[in-house]
Amino acid sequence: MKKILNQPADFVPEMLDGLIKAHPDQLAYTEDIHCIVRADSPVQGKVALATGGGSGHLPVFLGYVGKGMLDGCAVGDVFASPSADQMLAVTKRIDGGKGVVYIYGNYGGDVMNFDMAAEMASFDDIEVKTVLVKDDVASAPPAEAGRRRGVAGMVFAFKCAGAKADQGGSIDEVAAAAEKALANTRTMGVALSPCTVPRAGKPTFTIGEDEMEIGMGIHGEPGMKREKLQTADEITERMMDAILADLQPNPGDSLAVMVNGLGATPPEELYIIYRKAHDLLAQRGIGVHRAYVGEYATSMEMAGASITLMKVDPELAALLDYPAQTPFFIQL
Amino acid sequence: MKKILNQPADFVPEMLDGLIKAHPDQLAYTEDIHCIVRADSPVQGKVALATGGGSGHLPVFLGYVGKGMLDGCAVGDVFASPSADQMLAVTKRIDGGKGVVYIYGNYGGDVMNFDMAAEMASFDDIEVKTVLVKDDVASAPPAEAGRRRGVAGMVFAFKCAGAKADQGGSIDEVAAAAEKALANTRTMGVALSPCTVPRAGKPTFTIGEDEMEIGMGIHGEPGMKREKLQTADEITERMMDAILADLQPNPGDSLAVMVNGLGATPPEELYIIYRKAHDLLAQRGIGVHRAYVGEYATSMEMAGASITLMKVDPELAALLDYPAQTPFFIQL
Amino acid sequence: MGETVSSEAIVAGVRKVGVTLVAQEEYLTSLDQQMGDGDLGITLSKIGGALVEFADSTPVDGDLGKWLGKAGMAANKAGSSSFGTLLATALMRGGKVVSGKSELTPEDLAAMFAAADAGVQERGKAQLGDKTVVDALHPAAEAFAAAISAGESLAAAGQAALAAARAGRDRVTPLRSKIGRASWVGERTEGKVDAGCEALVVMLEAVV
Amino acid sequence: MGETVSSEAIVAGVRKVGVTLVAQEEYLTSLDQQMGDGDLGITLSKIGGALVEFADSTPVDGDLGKWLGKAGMAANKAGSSSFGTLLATALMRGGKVVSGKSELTPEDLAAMFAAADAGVQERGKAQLGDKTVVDALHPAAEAFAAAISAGESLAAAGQAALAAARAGRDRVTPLRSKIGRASWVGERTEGKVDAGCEALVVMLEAVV
Ligand SMILES: Nc1ncnc2c1ncn2[C@@H]1O[C@H](COP(=O)(O)OP(=O)(O)O)[C@@H](O)[C@H]1O
Ligand SMILES: Nc1ncnc2c1ncn2[C@@H]1O[C@H](COP(=O)(O)OP(=O)(O)O)[C@@H](O)[C@H]1O
Ligand SMILES: [Mg+2]
Ligand SMILES: [Mg+2]
Ligand SMILES: [Mg+2]
Ligand SMILES: [Mg+2]
Repeated sequence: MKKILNQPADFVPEMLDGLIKAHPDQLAYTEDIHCIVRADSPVQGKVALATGGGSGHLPVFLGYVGKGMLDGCAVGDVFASPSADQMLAVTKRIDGGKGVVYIYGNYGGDVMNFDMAAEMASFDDIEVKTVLVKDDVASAPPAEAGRRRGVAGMVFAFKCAGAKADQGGSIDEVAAAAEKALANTRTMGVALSPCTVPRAGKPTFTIGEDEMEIGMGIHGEPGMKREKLQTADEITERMMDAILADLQPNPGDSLAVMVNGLGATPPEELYIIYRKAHDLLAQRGIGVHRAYVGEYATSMEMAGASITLMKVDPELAALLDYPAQTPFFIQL
Repeated sequence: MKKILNQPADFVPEMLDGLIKAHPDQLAYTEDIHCIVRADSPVQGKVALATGGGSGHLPVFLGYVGKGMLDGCAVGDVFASPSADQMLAVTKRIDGGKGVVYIYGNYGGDVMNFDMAAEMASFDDIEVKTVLVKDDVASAPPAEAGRRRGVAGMVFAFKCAGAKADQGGSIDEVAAAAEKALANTRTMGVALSPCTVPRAGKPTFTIGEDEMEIGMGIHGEPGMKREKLQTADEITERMMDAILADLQPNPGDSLAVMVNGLGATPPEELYIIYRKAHDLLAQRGIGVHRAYVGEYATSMEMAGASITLMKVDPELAALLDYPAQTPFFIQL
Repeated sequence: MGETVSSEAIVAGVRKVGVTLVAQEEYLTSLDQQMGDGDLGITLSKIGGALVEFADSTPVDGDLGKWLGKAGMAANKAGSSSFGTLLATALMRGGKVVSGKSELTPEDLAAMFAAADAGVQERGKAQLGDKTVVDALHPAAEAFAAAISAGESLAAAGQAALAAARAGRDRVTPLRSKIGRASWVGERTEGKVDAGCEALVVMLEAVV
Repeated sequence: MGETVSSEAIVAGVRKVGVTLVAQEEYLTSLDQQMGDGDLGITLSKIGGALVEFADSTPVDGDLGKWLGKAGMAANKAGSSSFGTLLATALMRGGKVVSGKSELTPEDLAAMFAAADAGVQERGKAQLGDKTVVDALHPAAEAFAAAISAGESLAAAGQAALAAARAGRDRVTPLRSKIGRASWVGERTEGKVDAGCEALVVMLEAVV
């Protein structure tokens, strides 16, 4: 896959420079451009939300920095964790006196560095709570759910916790909103093609012209199984079956549904997937509270898609429906 | 490029079925699902806006149906014009008594069919005005600007004309707003990889691993030149030079800038392009009124990007800034 | 001469064109991919299918003109690319001049051919030499009319039309396309056969 | 025995590790691509470059402990993947136990090795047998300490550590990865060498 870039080493800082130039009213950064924050941060008296992770997943992670969602984001190189240092700088800049909630994906480097950052933040008397996103059912069986990786489901956590914080929730309430959203959220994806990390220069994996990888992660981590490419309906059924078996919603329940494109898969195909997901839920007597179809968590130019379901009760529904505004995500 | 679909012949109707299921509050259709309209249409007393064209370009075309933008869209098969019949059905359904403005790209099939539809609409006493989008500087020299094809610049026409209509403008004023936006709008793109029309099953063109096509159209129509792949900065400079030579803004002017991904090119790379475009404008003393970076007019899973510039005076700036809300485009 | 063409023969001819268009999908797509967007074969295959279905399900009911007009509308619904729309226009305009008739004379056929040619030029606004289907259609219509005036058989007139279409197609092959998608390909169209011209030849081959 | 290691030797050793990590970028990336995300070589090459720069620009100023701690912070800034963060942690923890010293005894080195091992386990929470760098690092630290206790030379202790690291790496190769990205690859990791173990071996080879 061909890429539009200058020097691979400049990929992330140049991307960030463009981002800040495009959205000067909404985004700013600390001394280090890898530390992106809301332009109006710190928002005094509000619990702040921070995330972080590698680049290459836009809108994840920094794309959700904005009103009603996150206050800051530590940005790593492509698919690489940012440093504890950067996380600390974001933490200090966004703290509005009510503490900071970290919400990020369950990846080794991120966990280790956010843990270090939280330790260091405590020296500055900033209270930090951590919520780990582990929504990918394909990455481990239910008995080992703690080992699962975090993928597109994190967006629902950002949305619900961000709404709670905007409504004046305490740090415990905000963290609880994120935890509750995640307890009700499951994701599964399928990949059809690899992507290329600029500095590596070659694809993260290879896959046959007629193959797909069921349950692939958003960095090209292999999934559960490699199979022959199937039809949209079959693929959708595969993902939905795995998610529903894990989430176990009941007839009469209401779900938020996200059909997320990994990069190269066009929106047209995402709507074909959504159609089947919607029909499968209807057959089980399950309603759709809100549908999100588009690119929410990507892997550069990987082809493929994921489905995320979140069971919503009235509280989660209200948090999900609350307005938000970032350069990548607007909800009225 | 592998695709997620069922039967190729069902690609568009299934996509539309998913779309309507995902956005039931915003979108509806006439008897034919290929005729997409605002759920609340006809909006009485408002000039209606219609567009149409082939599928495979989401959000273009139907993605701009919604408040503050379009009232309806006739949807063709992938890269194929819809029929005059479908355009007429949309026209009849959205007319709120003040007439209908057609805004669409300068493609043979679309022009012929919209012309037929306009003739037929006149039998129903519906006033129709047509505005053709011809923004692609790469498709013909300035002396033959009438032959140019319509690409991403149409979004600015939808936006400005849609705002004018929402503000109560007459059919002449709405058409004039679209014409004015387009008179100040130029686009140019570059493609790095082809895309596959589901029914054709093979790529629309072939291109070497180290090549790019300068000025390619959004259906894979060849552009001005095939060249060796260059750096992001060089590519951006090429596109900006061509557009600026044609648009000829003056220092002190203000522009709206759109960096549009064709499908597979990730947002990260679009921001790297935006960065250079922004810097080039700054060097010329030209300001950016508003930046749009993302996917606005695509070619399925084609890799590549386009840049669109629109010179804005206070009137166009106000129309551009006016709120809009569609399933694919929200502006507060 | 007393040669006439029955409703059944017209219906069979339209059906034959339909079958041929379906069969030639890949070939025509490959031609359009070289200098267009690659949809011509798809469009014409859809139209071909629609024409077959229309011919099989719609009785002529004594008015071939109306029947051809409706066939054109069915064609437009099935596929509305440039060529598809022009084909639909040709059917509608051709039908108009034989309105009310249930069988056609050679002169009727020549008038239909001429009306189709005029309709295509009006709808598409292409000039001769722009390298479009007009460059094959116009000489074909003229050759057909000339042969009929000269008292030749329908079969001979058909062959003359086909030969003229082929010659027209070949005459513009070296040229640069001046209208439609192919015009954007610029000099790279030189030496490549126009897909629309070839599609017309393919259709004529099916019926003459 | 009176063998000691000077500040200059420590600085040179850190620099050598840095140079090696830069040189091995492609090799380590290719290993990580087989069961991880393919960033290990990139991360370690960035860290390697940072260590070289740090070693070249930062004087020890009489406190090797502080210097190593700062080297760890520089490493973390340069690359913060799992392995990169563990490497930074190892440097910081290793530095802590020799705080204030300007030259090190063999026992100091053994204590540093042990502290690094403990730090990595604490930070990464991996168990022996999970198939991570711990499976090479822990036996290496133990072998080094044992050799020093037995009065062997530094060179011999280094060889013992390297041999233990290699043996540890090979011992877990048949196993399935239980933590980190590789754990998601499941059974397909069986029989493939752990990239982190190999990275440790590569670093040790550079200095022993
Ligand atoms: N304006 C026109 N007038 C006459 N013929 C045209 C015109 N535009 C295109 N054509 C013919 O149609 C052919 C392409 O058909 P088609 O693939 O349906 O067009 P498109 O995909 O551009 O809508 C061309 O080869 C040419 O012969
Ligand atoms: N929690 C952990 N504890 C110890 N070592 C680990 C841990 N997680 C990963 N590793 C080691 O790090 C190596 C991968 O390093 P790296 O590519 O930096 O990880 P990632 O890309 O997942 O952040 C693995 O081969 C393993 O040896
Ligand atoms: Mg990594
Ligand atoms: Mg077409
Ligand atoms: Mg075509
Ligand atoms: Mg890795």
